[in-house]
Amino acid sequence: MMLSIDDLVVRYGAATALDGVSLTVGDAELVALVGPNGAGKTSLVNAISGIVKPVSGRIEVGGRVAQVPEGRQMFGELSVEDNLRLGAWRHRPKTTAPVYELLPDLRRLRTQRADTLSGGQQQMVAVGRALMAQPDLLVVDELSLGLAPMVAAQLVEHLAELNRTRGTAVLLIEQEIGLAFELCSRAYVLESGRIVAEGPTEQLRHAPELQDAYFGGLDVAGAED
Amino acid sequence: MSTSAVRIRPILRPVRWIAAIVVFVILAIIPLVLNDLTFFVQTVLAAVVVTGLSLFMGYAGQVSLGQSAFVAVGGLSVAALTVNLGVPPLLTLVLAPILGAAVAALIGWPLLRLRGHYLAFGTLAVLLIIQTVMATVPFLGGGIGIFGIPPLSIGPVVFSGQLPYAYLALAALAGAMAVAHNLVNSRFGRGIRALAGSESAAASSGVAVLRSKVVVFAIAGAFAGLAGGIGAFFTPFVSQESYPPLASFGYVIMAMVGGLGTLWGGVVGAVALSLWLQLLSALAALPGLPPTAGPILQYAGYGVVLVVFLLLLPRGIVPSVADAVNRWTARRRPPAPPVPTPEEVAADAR
Amino acid sequence: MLDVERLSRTFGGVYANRDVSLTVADGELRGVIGPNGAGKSTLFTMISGHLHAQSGRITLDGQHIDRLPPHRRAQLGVAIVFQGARLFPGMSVLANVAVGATSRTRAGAVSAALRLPRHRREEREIFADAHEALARVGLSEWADRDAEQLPLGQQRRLQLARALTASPKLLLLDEPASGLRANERRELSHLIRELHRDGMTIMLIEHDVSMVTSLADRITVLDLGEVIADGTPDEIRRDPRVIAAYLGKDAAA
Amino acid sequence: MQAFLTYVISGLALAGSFALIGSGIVVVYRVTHVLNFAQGMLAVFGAMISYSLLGGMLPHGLAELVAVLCCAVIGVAIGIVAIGKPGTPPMIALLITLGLGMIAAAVVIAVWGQTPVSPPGVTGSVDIFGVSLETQRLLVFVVALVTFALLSLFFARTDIGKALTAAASNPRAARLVGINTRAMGLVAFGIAGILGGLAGVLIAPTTAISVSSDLPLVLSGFAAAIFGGLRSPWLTFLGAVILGVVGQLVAAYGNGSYQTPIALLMMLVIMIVRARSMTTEEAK
Amino acid sequence: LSGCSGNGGQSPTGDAGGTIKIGAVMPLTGPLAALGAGDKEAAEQAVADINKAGGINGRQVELTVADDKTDPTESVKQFNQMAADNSYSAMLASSMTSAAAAVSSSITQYKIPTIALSPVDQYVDGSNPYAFTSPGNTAIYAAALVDYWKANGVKTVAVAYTGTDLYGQNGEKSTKSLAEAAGMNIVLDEAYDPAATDFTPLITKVVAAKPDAFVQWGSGPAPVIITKQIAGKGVPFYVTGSQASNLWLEPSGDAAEGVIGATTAALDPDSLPDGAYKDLVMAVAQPWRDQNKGVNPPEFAYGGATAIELLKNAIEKAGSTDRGKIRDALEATDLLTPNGHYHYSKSDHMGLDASAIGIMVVKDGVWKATDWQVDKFKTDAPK
Ligand SMILES: Nc1ncnc2c1ncn2[C@@H]1O[C@H](COP(=O)(O)OP(=O)(O)OP(=O)(O)O)[C@@H](O)[C@H]1O
Ligand SMILES: Nc1ncnc2c1ncn2[C@@H]1O[C@H](COP(=O)(O)OP(=O)(O)OP(=O)(O)O)[C@@H](O)[C@H]1O
Ligand SMILES: [Mg+2]
Ligand SMILES: [Mg+2]
Repeated sequence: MMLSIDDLVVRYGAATALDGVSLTVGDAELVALVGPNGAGKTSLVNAISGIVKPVSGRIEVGGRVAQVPEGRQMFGELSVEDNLRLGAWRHRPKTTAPVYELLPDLRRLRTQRADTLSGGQQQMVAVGRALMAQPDLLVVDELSLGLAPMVAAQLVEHLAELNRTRGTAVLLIEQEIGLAFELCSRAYVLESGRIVAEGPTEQLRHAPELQDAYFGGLDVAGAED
Repeated sequence: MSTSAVRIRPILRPVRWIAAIVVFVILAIIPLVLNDLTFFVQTVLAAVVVTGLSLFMGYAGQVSLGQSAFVAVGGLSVAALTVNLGVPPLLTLVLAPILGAAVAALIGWPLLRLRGHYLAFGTLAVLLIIQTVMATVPFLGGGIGIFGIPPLSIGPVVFSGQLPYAYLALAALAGAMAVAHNLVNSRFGRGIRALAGSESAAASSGVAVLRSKVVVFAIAGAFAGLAGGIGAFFTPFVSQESYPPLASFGYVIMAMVGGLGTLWGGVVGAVALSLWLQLLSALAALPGLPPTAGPILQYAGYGVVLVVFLLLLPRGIVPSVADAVNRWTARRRPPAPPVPTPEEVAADAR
Repeated sequence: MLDVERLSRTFGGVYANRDVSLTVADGELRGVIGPNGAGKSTLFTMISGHLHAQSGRITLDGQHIDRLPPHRRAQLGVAIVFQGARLFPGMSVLANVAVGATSRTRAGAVSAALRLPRHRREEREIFADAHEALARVGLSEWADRDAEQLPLGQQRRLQLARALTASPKLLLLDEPASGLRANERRELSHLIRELHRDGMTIMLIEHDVSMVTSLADRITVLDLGEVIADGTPDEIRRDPRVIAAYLGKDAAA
Repeated sequence: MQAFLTYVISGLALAGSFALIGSGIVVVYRVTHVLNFAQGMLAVFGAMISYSLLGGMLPHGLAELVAVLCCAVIGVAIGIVAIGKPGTPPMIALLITLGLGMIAAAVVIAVWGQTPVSPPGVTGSVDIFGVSLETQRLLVFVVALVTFALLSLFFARTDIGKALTAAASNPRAARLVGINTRAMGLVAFGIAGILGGLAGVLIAPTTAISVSSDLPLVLSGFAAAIFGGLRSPWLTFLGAVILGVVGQLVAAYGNGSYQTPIALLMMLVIMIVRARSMTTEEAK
Repeated sequence: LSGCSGNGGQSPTGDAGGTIKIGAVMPLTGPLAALGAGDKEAAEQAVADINKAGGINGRQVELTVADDKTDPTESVKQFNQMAADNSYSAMLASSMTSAAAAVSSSITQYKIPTIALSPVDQYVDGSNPYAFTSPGNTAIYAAALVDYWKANGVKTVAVAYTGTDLYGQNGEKSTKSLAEAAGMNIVLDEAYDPAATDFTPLITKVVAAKPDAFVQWGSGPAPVIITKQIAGKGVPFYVTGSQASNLWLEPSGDAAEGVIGATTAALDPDSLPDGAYKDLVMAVAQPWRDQNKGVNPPEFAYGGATAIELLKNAIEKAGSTDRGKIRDALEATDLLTPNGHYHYSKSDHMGLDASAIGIMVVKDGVWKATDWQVDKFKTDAPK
């Protein structure tokens, strides 16, 4: 078991962000986590990386974890190259070549300060930095955010590739549900702090409660939690 | 860090007004019972300076380590003009805040373009420069200092003795706080707070970034100048040593201890710190202490309390109290605003 | 309305924008697309005044605005929703939105300090508008929350609301839909179409091609800082250069 | 001409001492965004400790070394209090260092009293371009130069240097990639301790150090460091040179009383000029 | 409101037995702390001795010392708090000149007899009836120096001084006028920044000017650095009262050897001819030596003690603790003290002359009277 979360509760002052969430990611498993704004996805991710302290619940991680955080979180004063190298701060080797292979756009930007990059470029660096750690579990908070569709699609392919070759497990938060379900075999649906649906993506794809919210459909109901 | 003022308003508005009035009534009674008002007056004047500083630091998110510079400007405009040029005292008292603001605007205008501690250095440098100039230019005291500042007088009425200045200082404080309060809860105040968060976003919302910063800084300078002016009449002596850098640091400490970006932070901070220091020097003056004991007691007493306090209540007295009150009222009045995790506090400060 | 002529900006010798020219008609909705790093945001920030162009000129309603600082341009009716979330921490959502009104209100420090009646009146108007804007983007019940605590999606809408309170002539939207779900995008599209219908001139950067093509009257495509195509959505969808540089074969459908 | 050369060279030597203090401030700020006001006290400790050790048992070299190491420990101790508590904002940390400075003052008075000391240093003087310069001051300058060379290499080239910068640049991200920001901060304070101690040990023989030297020392260092935005080693050194040389020239050709103020004014003006050019970029 | 009316002296408590309370404000922290500490120690010692000897008019003396943190504003605060309290009969004002000057108006307001522990020129002429100053002002130091120079054939003089404080400014003025009056010419006259840490420009100019005598007026670390930098340059170097203590001797180390200083005549007690004056000096010096392994007390140690002596003398004469009576008695002072012979009068609230000053030289790290001075003492030592 690569990641197992059990009955997790996260509060900010009086507001409850996560209310008894349980979730697992098996070894070399590809899992998607979807849900509306404010559902608690980022809170979950932050709990996994220990940035927010859960009120109660258990989190167990079965290997090296790397994360693509919400909002890119660049080392603004450092160059792209340095940002990538620091991704492997804890580990060797620190060679950045593979990342440039994957994201050729970054090669010409390697000496540029990260805070001057375009939004999408920063997202690329964030992904590249996470990959540098050669993680067993990759946690991605909004993969396609600000990326050109082609790039996003290509990254999804690469993740699948990594999963095949190195058995990398992935917990993917993604609003582009098409992408998410294309990659992942299993998915959780989180709404206002609770898991409301869970199962193989094939089934969920046809689950009515997801239809209007995540796929086409006509209904224009409010998306508030 | 400027949140608390905003947060307590909806819950505490009526209470606040009553509280304010009560506090000032008490402050107005104190001078009648004390037999020497020096401590009182100097504390109130410090509160005036800190009210401005806290407005500036809390919202523009920058530090001024040389606020005494503007106090000095105020003091000088009163001392030098009355004594050396025979300008009517009242007029010089009016000029004090104006010149304070002018000097502040003069350094703020270029240096506020820079982020970080540039302004902190700029103000400190200006203070050191002013000190030297005061020490060398005869017109400004030339090392001797300026003596025989005439008492303040309005027409035939002459403010002799300490009492009038105690009330003058209180009036200044009330005025300063009123202005601060009105500014904070206004279009202008929102602009200032906004640009502390994101200058680019504020600018594209129509906030004149540089001008707004300079204006707030000038206001802080005006408050300092006014306090300096009243102080000059009260003491009545002014020399370069009257405005040491340590006093400037003291103002910053008062602002932080009281709580930045809160209306009452300045007053609370000034009073709390002044009282504590006064207590320390009283202890140090106790007869029978070994010669080095006094200084050690004072330094250690100041340092330890400051450090411990900052570690326990990093947001200062007023915001912490306000939060406590909020949480207490929250029991009966959901929804309560969530308290930020340490990350946010840290994030706010950056 | 907006006329951009041969606008150029380099960073360390690399062109972020090179001789970019485009004209946006009054009340037009102009889409801007292109690969990452193509120069879209740079173009927007030069129009909004946060970044100075090295050459070229920008004309708004026949007035040259190249030299004006951002806040002056805001007062002329240019509002921008930035790509990343840029909001004002420590202020309530409502206060955040109220700041947007700064550009079209006058009362300054003095009248505020003295609480002049004129200032009071203005305050009332501002907050009325702020509430309306919040309602429009569906954030009403968040009004008293601390802005920095909003989840990403809500932060997006908050920025939009802030821009709306300025009731701008020209609204620049830099990837407003990123991080939104399908149905949230649908609402956003509705809102934008509404604004468009009310006659607001809008420029929209999006990587969600279907959204842009469905909304925009015309689309400008940037690549490596240069305009590689400019036309109606259909023309763009078929343009081989655009397909090669950005859309990719399958996305063209 | 000869005289002019004398003034300039002595100014450069002087710059060395400012720069040394400044370097400590830069290291801490760059890694923690904290302006360490206890830096002056670290120098005072360096001076006092080496003075006692030299007066007592230890020979030259060893005594200074021990003193510097003690300062490293003190530096770390300061760091633990200043940034040890998670989420302490830099502004608060600054005031904490101020407070710690006062506590340090109490300690210094308790142990060494308030009498200024000046431990023996290298005696004699050397000739540079026919200008005679006290060997001790030359030493200060050389050490400062080496320190800055090492510092900028350290930050620009080494992974640990990068990690140190990253820790301040984005603490959250730093934690995500496994950088222990607090440890990094403490390392910075430790280095600052060493640099402060070094400054104290080296400067003391040329002057008289007492507990009240704290403020003048930290101000000169701050003035130099601010020139590099509190982060760039070389600009800090440049700032120090401006302070030192301008100061000496004023003392030589102008009114000595204005030495420090005019040097400061100079810095202000340059910073202001730079400010105008910076504005646009910062805006983005 | 006793605060404003300043009816201090007439209070009933004034004469009614009990202890005699004297207040003092000194810089115990901040840049001048070492100075204040010395004054405090000496003053407290003097009070202790008085009380051991049965007090004044049989009443014990209680001395309260407050810290002004080397800050005039603070000094005024602390001063007023005691002055407003009628139980205090007299005050000692700060060892910091501008702080002692700052309380000028408080002295007038509260009509409390006050002796400044620093040379405040504004008090010398007695225009402020209640304010006196105990240390000699720079003029008498300069006078003593010029005497010495005349006797040793000095023709050319170089002066350096801190342009930013009274001690430096007045020192320079008096030296210049007196030396020129004595037919010497000033070849160099330089102000320096007390905050500076390298004086190469000054030293270079002095060496170039080749003066017969180079004197510097200042205090704090600057004189130490100047001493270190002028050493071995072959220029006869002179310092003044501010250097007559370990604060300068200690850090200057070997560089101080042979430096000549104009200081209180009491600085080298053993060199004094036997007599009343020597006994007085010894009374202060002996206990100090016993406590500090044979080292002589510094100049300021006498200052603090002397101020107490002056008050004691006045209170005895007045036979009362009434503030007004003490003031009148002070103005009639004719008293030999370790600091010299005081003749306070209506127009002279400083009361000393050049005989109170001695020309000393540093030998083996301690101040010793110059041979010239030893002879001079034979004819005119304070008596
Ligand atoms: N620092 C904070 N303080 C208070 N409340 C917070 C904080 N951070 C998040 N919240 C609240 O916790 C809830 C979950 O937020 P979270 O960011 O996890 O949602 P999300 O699923 O990531 O949304 P999005 O998809 O927009 O990123 C939201 O209601 C949010 O308002
Ligand atoms: N300050 C800067 N210094 C150096 N290069 C910069 C700077 N600002 C932007 N750039 C570069 O200019 C190019 C255009 O950036 P821009 O943000 O306009 O791209 P974009 O089209 O918005 O991309 P995205 O779709 O990812 O947001 C990018 O390559 C970026 O790296
Ligand atoms: Mg999220
Ligand atoms: Mg962009």
